[in-house]
Amino acid sequence: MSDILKVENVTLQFGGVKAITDISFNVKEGEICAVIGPNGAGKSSMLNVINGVYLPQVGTVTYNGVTRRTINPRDAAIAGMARTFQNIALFQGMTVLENIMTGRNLFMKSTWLEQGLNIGRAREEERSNRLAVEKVIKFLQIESIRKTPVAKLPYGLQKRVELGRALVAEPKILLLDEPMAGMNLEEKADMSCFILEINKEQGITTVMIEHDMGVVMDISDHVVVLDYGKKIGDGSPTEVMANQDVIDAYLGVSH
Amino acid sequence: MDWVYLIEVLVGGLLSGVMYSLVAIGFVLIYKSSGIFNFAQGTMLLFASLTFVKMTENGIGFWTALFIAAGIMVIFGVATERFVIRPLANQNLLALFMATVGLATFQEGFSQFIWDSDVHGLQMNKFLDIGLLDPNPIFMSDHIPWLDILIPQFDIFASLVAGLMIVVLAFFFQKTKTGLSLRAVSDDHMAAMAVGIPLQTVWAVVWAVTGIIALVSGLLWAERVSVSFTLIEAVMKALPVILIGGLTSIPGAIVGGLVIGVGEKLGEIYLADVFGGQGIELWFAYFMALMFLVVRPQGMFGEKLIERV
Amino acid sequence: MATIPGLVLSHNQNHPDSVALRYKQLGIWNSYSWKDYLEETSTLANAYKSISIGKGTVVAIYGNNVPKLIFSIAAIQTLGGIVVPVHPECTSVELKKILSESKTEFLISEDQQQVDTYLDIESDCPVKSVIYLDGRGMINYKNDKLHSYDELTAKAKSANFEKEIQALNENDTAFYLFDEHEDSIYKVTHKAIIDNSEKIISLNSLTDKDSIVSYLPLSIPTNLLFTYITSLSSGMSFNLPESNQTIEKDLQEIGPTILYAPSFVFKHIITSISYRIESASESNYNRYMSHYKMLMEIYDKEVSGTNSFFDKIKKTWIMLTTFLPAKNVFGLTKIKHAFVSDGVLSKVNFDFFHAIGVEIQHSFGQASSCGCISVQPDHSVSSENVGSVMQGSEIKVNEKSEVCYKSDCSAELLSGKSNIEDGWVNSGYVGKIDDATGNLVIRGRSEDIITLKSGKQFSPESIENLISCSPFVKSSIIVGQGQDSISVIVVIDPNSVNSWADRKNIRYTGYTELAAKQEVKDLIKSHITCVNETLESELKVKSFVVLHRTLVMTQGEVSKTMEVMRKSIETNLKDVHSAIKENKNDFIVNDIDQLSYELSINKI
Amino acid sequence: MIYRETGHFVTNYLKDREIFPMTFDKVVALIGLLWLFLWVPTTSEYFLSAHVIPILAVGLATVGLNILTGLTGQLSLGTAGFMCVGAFGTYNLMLRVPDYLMSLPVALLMSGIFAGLVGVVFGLPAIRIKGFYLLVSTLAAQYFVWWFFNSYAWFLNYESSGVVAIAPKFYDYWGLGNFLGVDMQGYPARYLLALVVCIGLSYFAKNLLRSNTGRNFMSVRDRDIAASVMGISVPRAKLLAFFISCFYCGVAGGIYSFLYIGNVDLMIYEVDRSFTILFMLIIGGLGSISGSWLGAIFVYEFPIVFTWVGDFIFQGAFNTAVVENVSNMVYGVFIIALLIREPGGFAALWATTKQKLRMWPYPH
Amino acid sequence: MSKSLLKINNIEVVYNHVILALRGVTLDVEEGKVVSLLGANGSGKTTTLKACSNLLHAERGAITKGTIEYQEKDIANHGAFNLVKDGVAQVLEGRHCFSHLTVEENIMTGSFIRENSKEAKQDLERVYDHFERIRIRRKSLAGFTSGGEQQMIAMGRALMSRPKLILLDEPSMGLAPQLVEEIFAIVKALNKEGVSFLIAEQNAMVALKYADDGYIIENGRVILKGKAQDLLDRPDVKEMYLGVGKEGKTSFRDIKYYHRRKPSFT
Repeated sequence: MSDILKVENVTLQFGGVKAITDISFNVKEGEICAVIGPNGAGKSSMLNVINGVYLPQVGTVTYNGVTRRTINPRDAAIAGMARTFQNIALFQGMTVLENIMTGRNLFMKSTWLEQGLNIGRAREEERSNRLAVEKVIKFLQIESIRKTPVAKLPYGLQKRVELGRALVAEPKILLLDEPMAGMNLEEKADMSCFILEINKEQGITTVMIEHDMGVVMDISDHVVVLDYGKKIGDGSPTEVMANQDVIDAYLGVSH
Repeated sequence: MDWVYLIEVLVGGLLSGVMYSLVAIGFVLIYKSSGIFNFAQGTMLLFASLTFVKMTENGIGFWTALFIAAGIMVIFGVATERFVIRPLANQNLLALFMATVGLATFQEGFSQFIWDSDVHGLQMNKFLDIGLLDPNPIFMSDHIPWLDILIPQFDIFASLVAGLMIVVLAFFFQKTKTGLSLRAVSDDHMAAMAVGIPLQTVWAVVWAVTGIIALVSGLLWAERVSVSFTLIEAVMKALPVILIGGLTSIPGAIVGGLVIGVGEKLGEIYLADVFGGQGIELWFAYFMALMFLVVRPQGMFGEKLIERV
Repeated sequence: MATIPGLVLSHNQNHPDSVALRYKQLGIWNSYSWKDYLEETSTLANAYKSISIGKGTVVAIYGNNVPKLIFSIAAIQTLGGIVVPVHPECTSVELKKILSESKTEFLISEDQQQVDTYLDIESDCPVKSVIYLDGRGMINYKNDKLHSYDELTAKAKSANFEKEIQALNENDTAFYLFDEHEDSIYKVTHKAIIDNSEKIISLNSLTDKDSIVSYLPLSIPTNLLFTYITSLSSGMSFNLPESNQTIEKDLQEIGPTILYAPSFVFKHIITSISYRIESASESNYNRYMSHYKMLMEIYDKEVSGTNSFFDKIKKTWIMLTTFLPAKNVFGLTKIKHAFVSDGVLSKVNFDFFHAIGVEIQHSFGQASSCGCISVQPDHSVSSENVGSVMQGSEIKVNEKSEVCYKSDCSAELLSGKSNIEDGWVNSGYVGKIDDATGNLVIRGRSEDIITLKSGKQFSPESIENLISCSPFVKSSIIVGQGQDSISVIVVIDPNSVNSWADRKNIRYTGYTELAAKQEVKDLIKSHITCVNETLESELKVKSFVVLHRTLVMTQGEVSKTMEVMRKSIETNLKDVHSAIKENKNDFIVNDIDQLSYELSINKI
Repeated sequence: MIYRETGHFVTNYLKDREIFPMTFDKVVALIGLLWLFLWVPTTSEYFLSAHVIPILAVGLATVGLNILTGLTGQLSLGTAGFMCVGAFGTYNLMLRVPDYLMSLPVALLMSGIFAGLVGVVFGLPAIRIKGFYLLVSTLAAQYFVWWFFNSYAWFLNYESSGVVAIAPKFYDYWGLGNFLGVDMQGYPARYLLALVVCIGLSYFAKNLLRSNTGRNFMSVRDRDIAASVMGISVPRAKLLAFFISCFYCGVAGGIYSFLYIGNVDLMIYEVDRSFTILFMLIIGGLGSISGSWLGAIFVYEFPIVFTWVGDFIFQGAFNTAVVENVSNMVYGVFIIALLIREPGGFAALWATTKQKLRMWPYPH
Repeated sequence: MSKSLLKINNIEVVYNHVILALRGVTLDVEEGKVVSLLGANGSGKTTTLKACSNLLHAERGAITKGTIEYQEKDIANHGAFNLVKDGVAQVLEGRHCFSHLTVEENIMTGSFIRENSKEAKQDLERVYDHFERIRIRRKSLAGFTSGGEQQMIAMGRALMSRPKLILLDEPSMGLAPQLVEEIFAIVKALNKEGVSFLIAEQNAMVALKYADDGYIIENGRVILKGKAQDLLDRPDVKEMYLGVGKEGKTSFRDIKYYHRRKPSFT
């Protein structure tokens, strides 16, 4: 399979502090790629570089055959990247339904005038996009909370809603930032199921940052290990687990 | 262009900028410690100076009046913390802002209710026999022959008072335990509470200090414009200053004040004609701040926000 | 022609455009008219025909109530096939029993869960083909027998099956119904079950304007009769909720006029009311409680006909301010008839529902009687009986006081020992016929009858019903076979007892500790003491155990309708039973989760 | 408890997003709406002119501010400035465009567009500046606009007093008044025009709020980075919010000057008014259209009612200054108390009450 | 049975008057013990700790029912300041270091409530002895230190008030596995010196390994408690919190999406 995403020699600094140093890795189309590493290793920054939230000083990201150094997050979204965030970035003032509806905004072509007058195309779009949203709601089994304000939901469900919001945009590649952080086993199991299904049945390439080694080993096809902004391991889960650098820097002896 | 004239303008601007800085410091203290954009700063100025003036008009001596007014401002600050800020702690910023606007409305009514709504003149040289309070300006050429400019003596006095106050504040916040706790509080409320720093006490101290600053700056402003309703507008003058300076920075408030002061003077002289109208000082400070912020959205000394996502 | 496809056909002729089936999907209610219904079943029948489902083919419908499965029933029967409804949560043991005994050839299952259960037992009872509706999670399944429903129906064209339908014989078998308690399967003909539903319809004058929500699987025989068949016979709309998590909301949205439920659902409502109001503010709680008391007083007067005009005004006021909104919250506002199928509600709960205008009607029936043999008429006021026998049936109590009946709507056993003695079908329940009214009173299952040491025989269910009527008790199991006195194992309801404990400010962590709290024991004790007052002296409960956990359906401890299953409980909790027998005070239970718990027996 | 939700179910997605989904609500809303029109003959000109029309004007401005601040999270203190643009725009359109081309309703909408464009200009910095820092831009707008109209007398048609009265011919509406035989300059006619505009624009705002545009605005408010990652163009959303919001303010300014006061006066568009409208918004509740109207009614009527009650009780024992000061004090305390009790304003209070009634008699 | 230090009685906590975060948490910390509170994010661990340390109101939360006793005194409205004085120190989730203060200034803020500055100097040394890693970084700004160092700063800061009880919230969060072990080893060492701990953790394995007692909290309710070792041995805990099934660990790949779907009305 071809590489859908190529990160080449990316370096990112914040006011002199290097968050990422010269990192390169490839993600194949259709795989689940896990990025692991301790906090502050630059994992989230890496995702932020990929979809344009941060602008790297050096290096390029090749996505879908197009190579650029920087991309605007909106253009990244248009090109089919969707993502979730480490500290849930849902729109707290809206309901579950509205949140997921925002994920469809790129499919809404009607103008604000039409929407304000509630005529024609605007109405039809509300209907058709709601249908797409409802399918995701069904997929994630959150029918019973669709009208609940997200602020009132427990953490695990918020994570699920956020996944839904990313998924409803019909992305080619899904960037998940710690989708299972802070979940109990049941919730992790649910989330793993969803991620696997999204990947295997809908064929969406997934790049995922995750701490739980159990999950990473089980569901990912490819693991990239970062430490202090540098890449120290890259390969299949078993290869990475056997890598001495990774054991020293991250896993420790007890695991 | 006459460079001496330019210097005169610059010095004048700097000195009037000090006045803005004074008001701005109070703002910054409160914003820094509690994230509140205190719109009541203007009415605090009014209340403080009105209290002082009414007392002196009723024959109380300068120092006594100053002391009592300061006491009242401290009580007022503590009460504000107790009845407004504390119940609203951790509310969204807009609600807190509106609460201070509510506080301003209350204070406006309150100060004019217990005192009156008349315009009072304040002439400090009646009480204090300091040469600098002489209404006549200094001719700098008397001292430095080649520098042929006029400097209002009062502005020098105001600058000295402001400088003194800044030194006192700097000492208070850098060297004392309360200062350390204030810095801790402004860094992280939750952590400060967790290590046993009494947040409310710190806030109360800040509001009390702000009250005193309001008294001092109120008197200085009043000396220039009179004690009246218009003092409230000082807050609108201070706004661009703190925004340029960057909300959380006291040095920012000072430098911002000077920049605005100078800029306004320059604008008045060189741009008023271009716009063919009078009174561009009404908006010129805001435009300066705007231009500045577009380049540097976090203000001069404000911290650059790297949004963690 | 009284066949199920025939009913669809006739509705299509009489009122093709009225709503036949309404289901919530993707957040909105979609509906099928009778015309669509016929269209769908015909198309499906054509598809099923292509995989050679035909006359006499046994097809299992395995899943929750979703339109595709509902249409499948009529479609299969159009082809002359026999439908076996299977509970979506059934265990592999049950599934094996059902499939092998009924010789099922096709399995139409809802999704991966059902397919997985089947795959567990595939080697024991292979079917020809498994058709699944939702392929989710099964992308890697490699099994030639698995076919997707969409794949099957994609090519199917609509066809006219009118002739075939008219040619169907109403005396052919329509369903094989599995009776969970008896562990046996019954053959049910079109005529029998449809006639039975006609009786219910005429007795309660149900019309096609009514609506009913079906939220339990159709594998429950009474549910099949009261919801699916009744709606088909009368032409009323048949509503399906979105998912099991949204039932309460969906029930409220539809606002059905007919409610069918096993008693546990009504119990659930009572418990739900209880824990909600327990967590209300003090003033609301007190007001609610005083209104409740007033309501019940007025209801008692109403029953005895002594309510004054003032009472009527008072009731109107109470209803307006408290109980009409309460009914609205639970979606009961429009209920005209509420049928309860298994067991009876306790007097308190029965009266409460009647007082707020939800007309509870007890009924009695199992798979052998096609779901119903007797039902209470409208406006019945006695909570004890299950009504009088339906028209065309006869009922008697034999010497062992077992209820036997003859009915033109009964079902035959598919295999195994016949339960027919001299033309009378033995229901397996004991009971009596009230001489004065002719109403049937059911005591309990005959195999459950407990004989005390003194020789006194009684049915535990009647006492269990009394004890379980408290919102704090989820279920209870009477123990006493061969003993001096009666003991009871009480399972407390986590929700309502939690709320209650929070209100009383009782310290606890988790269910196990809560159940072990003295305060909870006292609560249960006072409740049992109250119950004892209504019991004859020999049947008074002398001791009780508060169980450390709830009963688990997957362990077979409760049935699909939440009735206690004594046999499994006896094996799973044998330590409790032996401790009761040995009359210990404190004892240790080694539970199925391989942990041990300390419990105590409390004397009353 | 008046909510009878049992039996209410939706059969398509459009029904699910109706403004009044319940039949009961629909009927009440319809009756209310009709009453707003039919009620005119029963009321006095004074009541219309002193209470109702000004509330309609400031309420509309509040709705406008709501779109910017409540929905999009861009704090603005330039409302009065944008109203001012609307008022002057309307005046100059009426004055300078030939009568046969221009009529008041058209002028109102066109000046709304002017105000919107001015708003966009001052909204440009919002692309870079966030939070309180944005005050600088909106206040700059406020002061600049005010100064601008003050300095260039052309806009006031060289009226030296700074106030121009509005000529009766401006209320001509292409002769509609003569045609219908109604005094179009009279307050009932003015009221009806204002009412139609307000209802129409409120409906428009409500539609926006529940559409993609509204969701985009809210996502920018709640989490702008997440919004941009979803593909929402944050700058476009902000500028659009500025345009729409200022359009509303502009129309409101036109209504205020033309239908309420009857002259164009710069003095009523000072920064104080911006604050008042912000108050209306906060008290009404951010993000709620009906809340904005409630807030407008409350804030406008509070001092009037307070003074009236004060006069009634003390029979003029205190002079007006004292009453005004006390009114200010009470008002300030009330606002603080309300913010402490319910920072979400009237709209939040109403929402909780409604939720409680819905679940009545149970707490949840 | 040793003396009870902290006793939480059935507390209910509501945020913003609406959101019910805890619905009945009961918990005991005995003197000299390490108690772990386990649960997923949002289950109420942090809320429980904040309720103990009187930090709830700062997030618009309030205890609506139940009581909290520390040394047999009701402390529900004691004020965070007084609590620290009485010996309860909290280390917040996500460390919360003062990023603009130096490491040493950070630690010194912990001695705010203390009058004697000489003692404070000694304590500072003690803190450095425990956390050797941060001694060398004492002059750098806390904002520039790593996650593990920040955790140590936060713990050191808490130690400065000479607490009897430390409420430790998510010490392992975001740390590499080996650093987690290091932190917990320090906890154990401090415990030997007589400091009791109440630790909120997601990492059940580590938390139970180092604790005496354990509580498991779900949806704002304590659902299980016991000796840490007993909990580790329980099959249900193993399966749910440690990810070890009856037949060894179950792979996430084999989990079915319907496994948690509930049948109606149960």
